[in-house]
Amino acid sequence: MADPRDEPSDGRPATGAVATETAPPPVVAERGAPPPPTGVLGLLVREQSIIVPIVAVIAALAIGAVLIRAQGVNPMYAYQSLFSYSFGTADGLRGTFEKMVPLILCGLAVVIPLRVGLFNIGAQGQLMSGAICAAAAAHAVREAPGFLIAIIAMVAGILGGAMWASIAGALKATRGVHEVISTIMLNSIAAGLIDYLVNGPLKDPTQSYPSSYPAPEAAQFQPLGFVPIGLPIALVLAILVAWMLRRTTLGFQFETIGRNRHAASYAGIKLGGMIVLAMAVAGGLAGLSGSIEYLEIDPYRYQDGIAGSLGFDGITIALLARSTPLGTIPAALLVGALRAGSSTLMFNTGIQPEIVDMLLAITLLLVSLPIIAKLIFRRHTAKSSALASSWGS
Amino acid sequence: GGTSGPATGSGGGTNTAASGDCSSAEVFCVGLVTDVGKVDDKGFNQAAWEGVEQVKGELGAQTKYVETTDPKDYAKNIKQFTDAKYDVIVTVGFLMADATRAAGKQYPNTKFIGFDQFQADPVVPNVTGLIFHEDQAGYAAGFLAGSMTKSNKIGVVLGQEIPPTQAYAAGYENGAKAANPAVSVSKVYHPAGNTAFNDPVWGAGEAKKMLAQGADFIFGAGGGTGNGALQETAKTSGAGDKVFCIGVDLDQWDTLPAAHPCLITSAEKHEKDGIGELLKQIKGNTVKPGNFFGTAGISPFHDFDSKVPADVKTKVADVVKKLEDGSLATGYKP
Amino acid sequence: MEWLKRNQITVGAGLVILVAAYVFYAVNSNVATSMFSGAWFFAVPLVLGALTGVVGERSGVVNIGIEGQMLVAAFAAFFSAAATGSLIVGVLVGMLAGIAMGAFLALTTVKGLMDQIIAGVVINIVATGLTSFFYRPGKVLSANMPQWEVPLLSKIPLIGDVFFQSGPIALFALVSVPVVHFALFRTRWGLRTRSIGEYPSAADTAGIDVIRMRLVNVTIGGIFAGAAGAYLSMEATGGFERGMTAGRGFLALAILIFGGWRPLRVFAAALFFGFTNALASQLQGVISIPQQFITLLPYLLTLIVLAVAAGRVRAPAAVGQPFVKGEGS
Amino acid sequence: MSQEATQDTTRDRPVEATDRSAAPAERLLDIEGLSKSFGTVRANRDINLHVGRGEIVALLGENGAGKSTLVKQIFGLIKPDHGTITIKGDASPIKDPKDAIRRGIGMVHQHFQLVPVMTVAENMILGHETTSRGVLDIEGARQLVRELSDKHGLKVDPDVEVEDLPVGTQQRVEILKALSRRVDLLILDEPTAVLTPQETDELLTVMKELAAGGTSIVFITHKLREVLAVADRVYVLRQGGVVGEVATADTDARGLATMMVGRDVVLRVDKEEATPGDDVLSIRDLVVLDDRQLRAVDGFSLDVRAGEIVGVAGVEGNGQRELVEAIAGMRPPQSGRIDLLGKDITKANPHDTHVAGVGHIPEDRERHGLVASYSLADNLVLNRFSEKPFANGFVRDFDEVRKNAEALFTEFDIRAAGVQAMAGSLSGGNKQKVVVAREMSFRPKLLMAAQPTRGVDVGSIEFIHRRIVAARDAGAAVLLVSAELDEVLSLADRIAVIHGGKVVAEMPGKDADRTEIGRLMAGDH
Ligand SMILES: Nc1ncnc2c1ncn2[C@@H]1O[C@H](COP(=O)(O)OP(=O)(O)OP(=O)(O)O)[C@@H](O)[C@H]1O
Ligand SMILES: Nc1ncnc2c1ncn2[C@@H]1O[C@H](COP(=O)(O)OP(=O)(O)OP(=O)(O)O)[C@@H](O)[C@H]1O
Ligand SMILES: [Mg+2]
Ligand SMILES: [Mg+2]
Repeated sequence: MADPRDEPSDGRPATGAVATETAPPPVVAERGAPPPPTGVLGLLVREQSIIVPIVAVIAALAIGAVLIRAQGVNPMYAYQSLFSYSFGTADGLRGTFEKMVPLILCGLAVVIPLRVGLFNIGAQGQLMSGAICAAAAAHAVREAPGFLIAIIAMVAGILGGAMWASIAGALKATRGVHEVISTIMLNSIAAGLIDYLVNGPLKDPTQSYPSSYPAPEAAQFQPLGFVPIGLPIALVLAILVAWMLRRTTLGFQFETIGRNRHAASYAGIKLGGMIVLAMAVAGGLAGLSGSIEYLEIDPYRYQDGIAGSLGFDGITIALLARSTPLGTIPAALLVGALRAGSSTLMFNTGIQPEIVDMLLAITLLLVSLPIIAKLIFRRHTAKSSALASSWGS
Repeated sequence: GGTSGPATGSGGGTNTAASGDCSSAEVFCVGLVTDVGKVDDKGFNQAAWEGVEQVKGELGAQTKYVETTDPKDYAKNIKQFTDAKYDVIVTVGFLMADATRAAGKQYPNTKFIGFDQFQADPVVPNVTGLIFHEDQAGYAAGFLAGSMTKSNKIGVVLGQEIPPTQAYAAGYENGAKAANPAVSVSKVYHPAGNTAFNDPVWGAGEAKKMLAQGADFIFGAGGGTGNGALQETAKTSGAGDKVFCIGVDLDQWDTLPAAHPCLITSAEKHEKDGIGELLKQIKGNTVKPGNFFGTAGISPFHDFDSKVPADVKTKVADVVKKLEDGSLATGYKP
Repeated sequence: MEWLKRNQITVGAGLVILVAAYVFYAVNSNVATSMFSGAWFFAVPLVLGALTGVVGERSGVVNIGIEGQMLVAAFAAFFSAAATGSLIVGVLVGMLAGIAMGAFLALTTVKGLMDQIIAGVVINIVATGLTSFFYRPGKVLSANMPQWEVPLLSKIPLIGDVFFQSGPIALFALVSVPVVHFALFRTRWGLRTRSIGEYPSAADTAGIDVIRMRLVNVTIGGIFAGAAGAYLSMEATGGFERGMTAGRGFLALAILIFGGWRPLRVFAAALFFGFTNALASQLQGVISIPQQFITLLPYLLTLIVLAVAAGRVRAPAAVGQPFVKGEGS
Repeated sequence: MSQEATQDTTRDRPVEATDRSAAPAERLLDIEGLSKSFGTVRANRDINLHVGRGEIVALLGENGAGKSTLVKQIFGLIKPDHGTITIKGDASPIKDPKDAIRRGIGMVHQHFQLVPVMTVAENMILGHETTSRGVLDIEGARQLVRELSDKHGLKVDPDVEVEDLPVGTQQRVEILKALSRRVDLLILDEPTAVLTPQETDELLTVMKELAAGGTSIVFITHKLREVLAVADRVYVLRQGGVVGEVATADTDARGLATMMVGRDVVLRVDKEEATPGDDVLSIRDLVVLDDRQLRAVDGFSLDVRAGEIVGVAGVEGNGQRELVEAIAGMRPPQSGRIDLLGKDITKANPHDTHVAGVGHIPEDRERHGLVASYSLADNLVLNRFSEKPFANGFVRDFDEVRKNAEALFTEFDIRAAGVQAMAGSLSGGNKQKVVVAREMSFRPKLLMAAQPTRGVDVGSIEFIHRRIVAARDAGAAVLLVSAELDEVLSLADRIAVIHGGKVVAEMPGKDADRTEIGRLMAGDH
């Protein structure tokens, strides 16, 4: 079947850059882009993928200030109480970090499939599967040494999430079922199955409210000061994923499929297998974040609300990070800090916590609309690649 | 609108003009942490906050609330108030039980009211659980429905299947059967998920279906989801004449005006009164640790007073009384 | 005739289902009617939401902001109706809100060249924030939405009860499906719309203003999501609740894909989903498996149907890709 | 069915050069001082050009010389930076394609501008639809297609979806579409790149008829034979500027090629007699289904020996694409057998065939051959990224990748900013060189080249041809699949004519008869 999403398949050549036999080869690096400036400006232009988000955040805070002022609150005071809590107190810092962990991991769970051209709306269900598998495994081996239980729970979480995501991957690869539908459906199915489990086989009878058995005390993660153990794990994984995508043959295969799947299959890359694998890796990360929530966060049980809206937050994070693995770290830091500080904000000023959503939305808007980059860098604006173009495949 | 009404939106947490220093002995400060949700949720968060506001004047209290957006923040949100040296902290919802007990142990000089939190032994001396028997409220409502149904079919639309909804449902069913053994009760739970208690459209759809299949009493017990069922019932033809609905948790006559056409009563836990009573006890230093059992029953009939036959009224009142004194069991086993 | 031949499977399956529905109706008319009504009641916002998707994505713009579009519309519809005391104003404002959100999507992506998925996510977040932030409790509608009976048609057994005795927005949805289908496949607008969603540079060279057409379509397409929102807060219930869309926008998205970007199939897919949903709640407490399993039914069946039968659907080829004049060819 | 349509119209219509060189009076198109830059690339610089009524003017130039850019401005697709375009005396700027169409300009674009999932009739009326009471008049559109088909002798079925048509027929649809409105000036941007010799002749005849009827034509092509056959005058572009203008009567192929490239080009391939060795590829009774599950390859058998070039000649759509994909492992055959050096590779996947020693220059380099957003370096190891030395196990070795690229860069004379330049930024010819370099660099046992010089300018064609011969001389078996009869004739040691998915004739390449092969390709055997 012709696939006009790629270049027209009529086999005609596309326009290329000038390259004549006589003239010296002209510069064709960026088709038609002006020569990159040098010096400080050059540095700024080259680093615009960092500068633009920073400016966007500042601009978003400024717009948010108007909203806050409209509530009759001094915006400076509001921001000060928010951030001085999130960053300036041990409690707040720990809260920020704790929130970062699942955000990074779920962000990665969206980033990786995006590279392959898949849109994973299912991090939510994958996280839940991971968490419940961790809970089940931890309970099964509850007599083991704490350290071992924690490892087993994490592995179980990874497997649980990976398995859940691979269902969507396999349906895509073998039956062509659009991953957006399958992951939405799988989210609901996970919710139902887990609801059964925590009301039935995995229910802790000492609890009136349906919840799993708690993680054995020895296996619970105790923070190192204000740094939760999940944080280094998440950071390391973000770096690993970045390394994997950039430097390994696996990453190359993912990337190739995402950019031109016809060329990928021509080059001998097995599309189906890679699609399942990418989803599995993504699901594994989401699942791991589920098991970390289980091991690290009070009440150390699987209970409703353990997943919150983390799976969907993962999408926000991935987009804020412009679908780069390392970008999820600052994105998660921002979101984590805003979320952690929102109750202090409410306590001190009465501003509703929804303000955080508004700030995020504005930030995302400003990061993604090429406006800021255009304003600052004019014609040196770097092109960002479209995520949405994978939709139709 | 209801009584004092929750903070009208933006103003948010603070509801006192003068904010004195809570650490001083003269200033009596009451803080409230909601379960995930807001103080205008027409449900238990709202009931709890209204309970606080109701006695605020009487006790000369300074009050404030923080709304929880993520269950993982319970402890953190409680800490906002302990850090500010509040005298009493009300935490809403069974999910906060663990966090409340932990905070209680950590801050022995602060009093805690754990709304809907059963305190198992060993009790924490400064934590009092405010407990209601949903099954009793459900039983009374079911008894009323069972006594009045003409079609012998009644229905209940619930949120997610968790102990309180189970208790309501079981009480409702048993109460109805006790009044009228021929009655058949259809009940439906919302599928699990984030929206189980906040899906009015689903609730409305289920109510519509039950009504079409002949039910003439719809009990909506599941937050926003249940409210949808009530609203749908209020819209059907014959609402208030042949078809009735029953609210839940608090007197929904006050919180859900849209249901007035059919809202004959609500299966009410007297939450506001319970909170008020406990706050007064704390102020008067008569509070006891452990569990404080609030009363549950049904709300006034309001406009429907004339539509409820006198004999039914007496029977229902009798049932409520017997439930209260323990001489009548609802048959619900948690 | 030609058409019948091409669609024999669809038509055949449709007939089988219709016959089965009437057999069910003959066995227990009460339950059958209520279940099918319940299915349609549930399907209305899905159909409308998906129609917004159809119009937008057929024009080449991905819309994952349907959820937010619906939520804002539900909010705007209810509160304007409550404030003015006029239902008509409410419905119109709801539709306008849908259109406004559509315009946002159109401007940011078509004009601003923002990534379409991101724009959709922004809409969803903004919608949650705005509607929650500005929510005020205690408002009521002055009256209920009317129930309309379509003359003659409403007298048909089963079908009449299910489809032709309902509120105005449900009827609007019912009418919109064939209208949009017809417009898409039989009119000039439809031909052009499909061309800009499939291969915009071809449309461009044929003298069609791709940018303008995308702007207009995506904007106007918001009317359906707007209607869906008004349906939720005014017709299906009588009030607005925070987050009351409860994921229906995402379901609409799934239905859109399930229905292969074709209005009639979208309608069928939504009804299928609505029916499995009605079936699931009808079975609760009747058969002796935990209700948690029964409530999974709609999701599971959808997955199975997709896997077995209709997995491969073809998206409009240019969906998701911004069009920049002069770069296309 | 479309198959028949092709056959039906591939009658051999000789193209005779008519003498219409007497300069026509009216200037239909007059371009003065036209310049256009994309960033730093000056695609057009100060171009002056005119076309008279009923005149056929050819534009020649290497890939990227600025031909398409020039005509896009005439059609209003892009706006000039400087200069004026005057059409029939009207010098007002051309706002957009709509405006151009209104002013009597029709264009067949270098890339198809047809909506693949719509029918021919729908495509034909897109943009100027007629409706009756709001409903599209599809019957009228069908009628229009039939009338136009008859009038110009280009047969197409109005109700087939465009994506189901062979490319040649799609091109016909494009031409008819351009002619479906009143056209005074017809622009044809490389319309013959995908046509068979017969189809090309057919088109050239239509062009001449149109010109005789007073339509002016701007014609872009890389094939000098065509220019000489129909054009009255030729403009040669290099690096965006006009470097020469000449009447066809005053020049020949060699002269034109020299003007284009700026040096002498060898148009004939010099090669030694082949010294074939053992069988490398052996295909028996192969059956392969196409995307519509029809038997595109239907009982195909062929052997290719080491050190020889076997050319598969045939009209496009006779199973060549499926044949090549089957050998490459991209499309599982239905039945039959493929052996490579005695090893069964019938069921192999692309990775296996690559490992077995098949180098494959795919027909569609944009789609299969390259990842446009990857660097040259990455593209040059696209199917070897996991092999040593480009990866150590799991981890890629960028140094080796770069070294490999740098070596091939010089060896294959790839013109680009450097090995880190994005493949998408290269000209067509250089893109093809990248693919050729990659597929030859691992010394394949079998080199399979599908349409290796399609849309590539003469300079690059010369280079690629030389490399293919060099690979043969180094002992590779070469399977050349080309719709370009000239290419097959000049390269192949042995020619197999494919029709209907099977070999209908085999002959030595040396004294093969062009007309005879053309006849066989058209199904006359
Ligand atoms: N939209 C564009 N943006 C940037 N550069 C462009 C664009 N279109 C064309 N170019 C550049 O302008 C130059 C002229 O391109 P053009 O397509 O006119 O060449 P051409 O002569 O038609 O080549 P070919 O024979 O390969 O079709 C090339 O260097 C090309 O890369
Ligand atoms: N990068 C990708 N993004 C999204 N989906 C993909 C991607 N690559 C492959 N797929 C999907 O995975 C499935 C298997 O791919 P594969 O290409 O083998 O199938 P196919 O039927 O041969 O597809 P086609 O004929 O369109 O090339 C298909 O449903 C395809 O749409
Ligand atoms: Mg394929
Ligand atoms: Mg060109």
